Amino acid sequence: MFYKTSGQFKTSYKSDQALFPVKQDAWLLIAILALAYVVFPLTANEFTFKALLVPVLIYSLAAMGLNILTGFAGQLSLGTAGFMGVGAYACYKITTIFPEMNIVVALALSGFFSAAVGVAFGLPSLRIKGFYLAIATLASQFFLVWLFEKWAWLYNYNASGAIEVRTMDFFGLTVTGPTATPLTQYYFVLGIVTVVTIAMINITRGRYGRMWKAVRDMDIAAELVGINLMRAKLTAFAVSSYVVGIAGAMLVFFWKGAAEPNLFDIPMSFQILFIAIIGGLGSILGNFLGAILIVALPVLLNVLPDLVGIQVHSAAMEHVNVMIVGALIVFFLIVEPHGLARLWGLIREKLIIWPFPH
Amino acid sequence: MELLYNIFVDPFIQMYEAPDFLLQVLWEGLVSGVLYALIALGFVLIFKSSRIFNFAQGIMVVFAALTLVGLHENGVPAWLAVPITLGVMYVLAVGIERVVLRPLVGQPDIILFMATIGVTLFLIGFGEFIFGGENKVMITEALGIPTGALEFEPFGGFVLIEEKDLAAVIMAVLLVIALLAFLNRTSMGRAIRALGDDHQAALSVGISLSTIWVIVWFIAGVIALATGIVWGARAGVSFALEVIAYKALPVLMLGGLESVSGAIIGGLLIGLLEKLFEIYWGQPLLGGNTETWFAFILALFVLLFRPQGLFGERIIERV
Amino acid sequence: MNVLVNPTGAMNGAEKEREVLLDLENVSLSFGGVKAITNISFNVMKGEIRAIIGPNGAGKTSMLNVINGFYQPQEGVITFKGEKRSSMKPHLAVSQGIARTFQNVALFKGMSTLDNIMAGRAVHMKRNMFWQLLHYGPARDEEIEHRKRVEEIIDFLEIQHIRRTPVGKLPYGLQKRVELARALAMEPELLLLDEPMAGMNLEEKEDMSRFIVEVNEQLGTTIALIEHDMGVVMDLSDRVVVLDYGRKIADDVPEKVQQNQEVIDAYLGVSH
Amino acid sequence: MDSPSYRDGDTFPKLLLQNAKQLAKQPAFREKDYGIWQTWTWEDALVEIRNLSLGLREKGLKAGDKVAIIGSNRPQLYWGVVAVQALGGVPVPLYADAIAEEMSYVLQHAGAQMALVEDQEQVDKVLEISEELPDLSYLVYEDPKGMRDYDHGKMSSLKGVQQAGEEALSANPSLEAEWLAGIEATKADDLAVMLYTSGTTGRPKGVMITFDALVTTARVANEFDGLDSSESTLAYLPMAWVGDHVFSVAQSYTAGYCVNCPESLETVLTDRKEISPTYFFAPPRVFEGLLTHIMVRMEDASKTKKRMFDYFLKVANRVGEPILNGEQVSFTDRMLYRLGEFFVYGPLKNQMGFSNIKVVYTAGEAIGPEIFRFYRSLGLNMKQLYGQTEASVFITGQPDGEIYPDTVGKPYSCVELKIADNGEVLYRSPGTFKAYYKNEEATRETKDEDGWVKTGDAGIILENGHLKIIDRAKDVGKLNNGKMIAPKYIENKLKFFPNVKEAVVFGHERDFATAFINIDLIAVGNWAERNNIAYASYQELAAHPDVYNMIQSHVDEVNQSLNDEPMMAGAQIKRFLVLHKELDADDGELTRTQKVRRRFISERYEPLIEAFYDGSTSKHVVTEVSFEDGRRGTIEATVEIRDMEVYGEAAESGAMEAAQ
Repeated sequence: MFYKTSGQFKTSYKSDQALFPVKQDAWLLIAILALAYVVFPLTANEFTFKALLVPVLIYSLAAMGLNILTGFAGQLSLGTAGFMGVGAYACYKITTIFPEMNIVVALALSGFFSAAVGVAFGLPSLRIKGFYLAIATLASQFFLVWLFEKWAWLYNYNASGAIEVRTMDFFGLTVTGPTATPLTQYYFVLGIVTVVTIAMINITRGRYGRMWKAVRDMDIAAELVGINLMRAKLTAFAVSSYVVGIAGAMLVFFWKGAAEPNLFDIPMSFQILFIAIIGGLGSILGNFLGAILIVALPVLLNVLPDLVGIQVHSAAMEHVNVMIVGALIVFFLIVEPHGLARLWGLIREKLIIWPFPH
Repeated sequence: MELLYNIFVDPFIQMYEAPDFLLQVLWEGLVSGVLYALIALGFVLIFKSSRIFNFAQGIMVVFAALTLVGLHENGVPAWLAVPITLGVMYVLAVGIERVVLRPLVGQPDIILFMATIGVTLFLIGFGEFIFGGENKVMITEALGIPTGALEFEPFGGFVLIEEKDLAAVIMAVLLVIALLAFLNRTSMGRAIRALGDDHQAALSVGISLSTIWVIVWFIAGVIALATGIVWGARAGVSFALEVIAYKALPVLMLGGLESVSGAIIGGLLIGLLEKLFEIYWGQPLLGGNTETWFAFILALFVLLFRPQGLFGERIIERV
Repeated sequence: MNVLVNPTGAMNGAEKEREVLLDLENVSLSFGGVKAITNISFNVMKGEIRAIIGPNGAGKTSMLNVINGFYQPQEGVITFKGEKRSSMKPHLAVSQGIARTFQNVALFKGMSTLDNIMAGRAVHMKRNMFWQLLHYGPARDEEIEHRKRVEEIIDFLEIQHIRRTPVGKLPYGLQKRVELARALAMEPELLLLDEPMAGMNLEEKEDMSRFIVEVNEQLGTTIALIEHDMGVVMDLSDRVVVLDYGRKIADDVPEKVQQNQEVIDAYLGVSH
Repeated sequence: MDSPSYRDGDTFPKLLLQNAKQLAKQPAFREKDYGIWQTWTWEDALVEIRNLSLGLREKGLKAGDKVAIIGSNRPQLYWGVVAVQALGGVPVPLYADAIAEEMSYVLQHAGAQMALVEDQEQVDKVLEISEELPDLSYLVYEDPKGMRDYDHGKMSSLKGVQQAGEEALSANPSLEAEWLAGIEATKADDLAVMLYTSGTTGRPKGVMITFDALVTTARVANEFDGLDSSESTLAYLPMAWVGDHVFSVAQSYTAGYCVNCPESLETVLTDRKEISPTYFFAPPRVFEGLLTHIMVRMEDASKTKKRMFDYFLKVANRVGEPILNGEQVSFTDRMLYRLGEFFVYGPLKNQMGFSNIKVVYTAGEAIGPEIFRFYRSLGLNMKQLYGQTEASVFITGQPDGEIYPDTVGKPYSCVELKIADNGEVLYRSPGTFKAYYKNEEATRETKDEDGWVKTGDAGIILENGHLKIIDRAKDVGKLNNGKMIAPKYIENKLKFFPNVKEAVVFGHERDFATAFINIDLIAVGNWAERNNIAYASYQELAAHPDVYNMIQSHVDEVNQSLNDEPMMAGAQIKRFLVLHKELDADDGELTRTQKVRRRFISERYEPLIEAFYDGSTSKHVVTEVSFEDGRRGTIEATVEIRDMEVYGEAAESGAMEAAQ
């Protein structure tokens, strides 16, 4: 049903290896892009931008970065937020030191800092595996947050200890700071997320993607087919941290506007990890699905009682929220341990072989 | 040069010059170390028996302490509150086994790990919802834990040992001994230990896997309560307590995820070293608060040179 | 007319070049005091099929692991293509031209047959990160070029119908074939096969034997294989080396090895 | 798309040249190879075929030489067909799965000078018998796999031959003109191909077919179904079979459409789905298998899905065919059918690779009416045709809108049809074969001087002009009054009633037709229960008067319907009886595949048959039977014989006889 695949044959490797060998998928993507680029901007209000759309995009990006490392290369990391912090602080310093620099360039550069830190903390992965490595990544998490706190140069010696984003323009459009309109910020974020997503799709379906997946599936065998484990793992750390770093910088610059070190503490790491896992490890699409769920759920839970007309103490609501998110995580893991992306994959498969059962 | 001096010479001079202070520092480190070891033990038991890396261990500490204090606040006498809390922890163990572990049997490690993070979130929300998010004071006196302090004067100096710390250490040691006895002397304990090596062998003892899980999680709950009480007595009862559970992680790296003795020795080692580092290097040189990461970095370095941990056996990779 | 008769299959064997491709000299390997391989020397000639046999625990797999650099021998010299080496990383062995398959199938379970074989092309693919991010242009051209090579291998091993199947879902015999395909994708000069026919039924064994011979004859790949099925070993191999308890007890052409008393004893379990 | 009149070539090499010019960029061949559909346009095909042709010339192929073509459907082998024809040679496709001995006979008989084979397997087969083939001087193989160590003195890869051709051409550019001149010289009545029919008895016969026969009939068939260069078809049936030759060569070259070759036999299903052909042929068993496959897979579906599936199939069964035939259907039914198209029919066609079908043919044997109806009700334009090697396939076909499951359609516009006195179907058409190769006698036997060809099948032409095949001609008999009797045809009519399990009709060289009936114990048993008829055994039930009455009414219906068919009217059943025992394979009355053993039965029940014709109204018989446990015993019964009313002319003639 919907997926009429018969008659879609490939006469070249180019079309056989295309991103969407099945044309219905391409149509679906076009529909989603139209939604993101046209429908949402026309219909969303400020609250929707600030509380839903922008966070979803930024979290998706961060989760995508983590997914490169954990989902594709199989290296479990619990320190994502630390690398996001590196990106954010790097971008902050770059824009302080070079005030004239284009914000996009600054963002792109800041990613290199997080990538470098990522590689440094990724070095142990050459010796340590599995949960031991996961704990090791916590080292970066705790150390980096401590560093953000103690190294006053990082936050320009502000009395508050926080970084605050000043107003910046992008070819005449104000994109950061309090005067930037949510719509502009949304488009800006959307644009960057689109570009990075394309790049990540490209890299994961090519040579590096296969190298990473090989390492993930069986590292010894990977080495014995000629894959340089060090290279594979470190590139995964680098690419992952780069994307995560950009996401961190965008989080501060285009959404929060300011940040204290503890923003990048362990709860953020876990939130990103949830998104990646609930969305689906080893999937690009999953990050978006996961982010939508994790971001939208609390908002929905907050709005829901009002809609139904029940008065609930907001603090209590907050707690119930956390509870529900926790329960939902367990629920999703039980229902589909491989995440929403797999769920979609199954549905798609069912549509393709419809009316036959699986 | 001065930096090098500050790093490599000065701290040792200070140690030598103020041995009483050094003793005080070591004592404090020991107290933390004992507690780290205790929590790490909880991790190890669960990991051994079910290959689950239980991230919820930390929140169980908070949850146990909150329950105890909350019960007391609501007029339940302390002698009754403790067994009730234990009961709650048992219910929790059963609940987790039923709702989380059983449906997820056979899933990859990372999925089970994520599930425990889900449990963590759930317990945080649940705890705050019931007991409120504000800090509480541990009902130290009601529990009959002494609050005085012992003073010693070794090397002509002055060392202060708080009685509740002493009590904590004694309690922890007793608990560890009891646990070791349980693991080594009872058939159930042996089954749990065997589980880490071979599921079939363990099952042949005649104990069902789910019973073992409930028991192990309950033991983790007991450990959580004990830790919650003593740590709560020192630092107050709040969600910040969760942090000490993170400390158990580098202990596990050092000691090995499946080694009971590794957890104990690693815990003590980390407790002592991080305190020494904080006092003699961290505070004077790095602005302090290094305890948040020192243990991790230490473990990381050790692992770089001994990937199998301090007590693990060398792994021969096969194809 | 009888002009068509006389398909000379006589080319193999007799006319193969007698050039040493791999030479092991007095190699010893031990794990913490346990000797896995003791003072073994043998060589592999270019173009031959060389079998390594021996009872379980004789050190056969360790031998392969030493050859492709997965284990570092404590003693001995290994010469490959005339170059001596002491210690090296396994992935470098691949780029020097040594590929292998594994006793227990070691495929990448999360990937399709095609991707598994493509992964075998890793050593031959060069386009850097920049082009990979861009994908279109050189990276895609490279991808397509290697896809062509991989498709030739798929055709060669007759696994077209499972091209898109995740390897985890394949029956064992096919997994072994995919593994061989992946090894071939590395375009090795020396192919190490660790029990390529273990767990196969007769038909699958026949197929696999045919493929091994074809690889050897058509691609000119030198093959060293471990195999328990003596019939297969005697049929396929040009020379056989026999190990027992980490020692070499015989090294000769199949017919001679079969009659060697020590070999017979080792297989029958006569005590030493 | 394009008017076929432009491409008026009367031989395939000429058509190739024209296609390469007029349909230059359109695909001519596709093959799934190395994971993708390698495609050759008509332009490409010309180059490939020219090189191959010139190469073959280099290797010594001359006009009039026979070239065996052995292998599964590969574009290269199809090129070989036309490459040989361009040199004035005659391709002889062989069945690829034939064993060496069979192959040896055909190769010897045809006197093939060269063989173009697919792979090592076929090379080995040919080499095995090469001692017996003095004429064979060169071997070309397509797939070089495993061929390295063969002596290449007298064999080459197809690529090698093409290279040789290309080199010869570049060394001597005038070759091209020479080659083209050779093509111009090919004539319509030249021999195009020799196809060996696998006769059920005796040695295979080489059917010689001219260009004219193939080209003319192919054009007629294209026009019949409106096929043009936009079609695509899947070539998966043996190349030696005339159907494939016509669908994949004759029709393709005349219409200019694309022929797709699957990757391997295992992947035909997926390949068909990928290509989704517009023109497709399969024998009935393929469709039967497909239907079974669908139903079996749907058994595993969830309850709701299964219910929905069944519901929409019912809708299709009711209104699908009327809609396809363009009849009046109510609005709600149309809407329901649309819904069904979305949820069931469309996806099903997608799964089968029939989404883009313009017309799909089945032939070769009779297709079950339910199966035929099933596919048509899904909106697939499925048709039956009737054809033969000797006719270049096309004799009759079902025109759009005139699809009846029990007929094989009307004669194609170029075909004349008549029924011989013995009921055998005869035809005459431009597609008729020239002769059997080196077999004058067989040719004479099959084809008379006026060009009428015997089909070997007995049939009738209905009033609407449709041909209905009733039986093999040799099984059709004659009553003493000269009227035709087709026992199997009448038996099938009787067996159409659920109450009748088996029927055996007699009448050849008798005065009139008679029948043994076996009732269906389950169907009749149910009926008996509903009507409070008590019975203890099959024998008792079979002899019950009410049962006899019921069967009589069935026979009567059959007689009426026979009377409507002029050719059959003479063979109405005059007397019948219900057998006192079930026909049983254990007693040798049926084959193990449950087919009636007519001769055995007529001997075993001789007394009953005699009773039919001596006028008795009942007969006492003792019959030996074997029980399920292996014991043998006898049953005896007095069997009633009933007289039937006959209609029309038969009644009169019967009256006349009576009067005499």
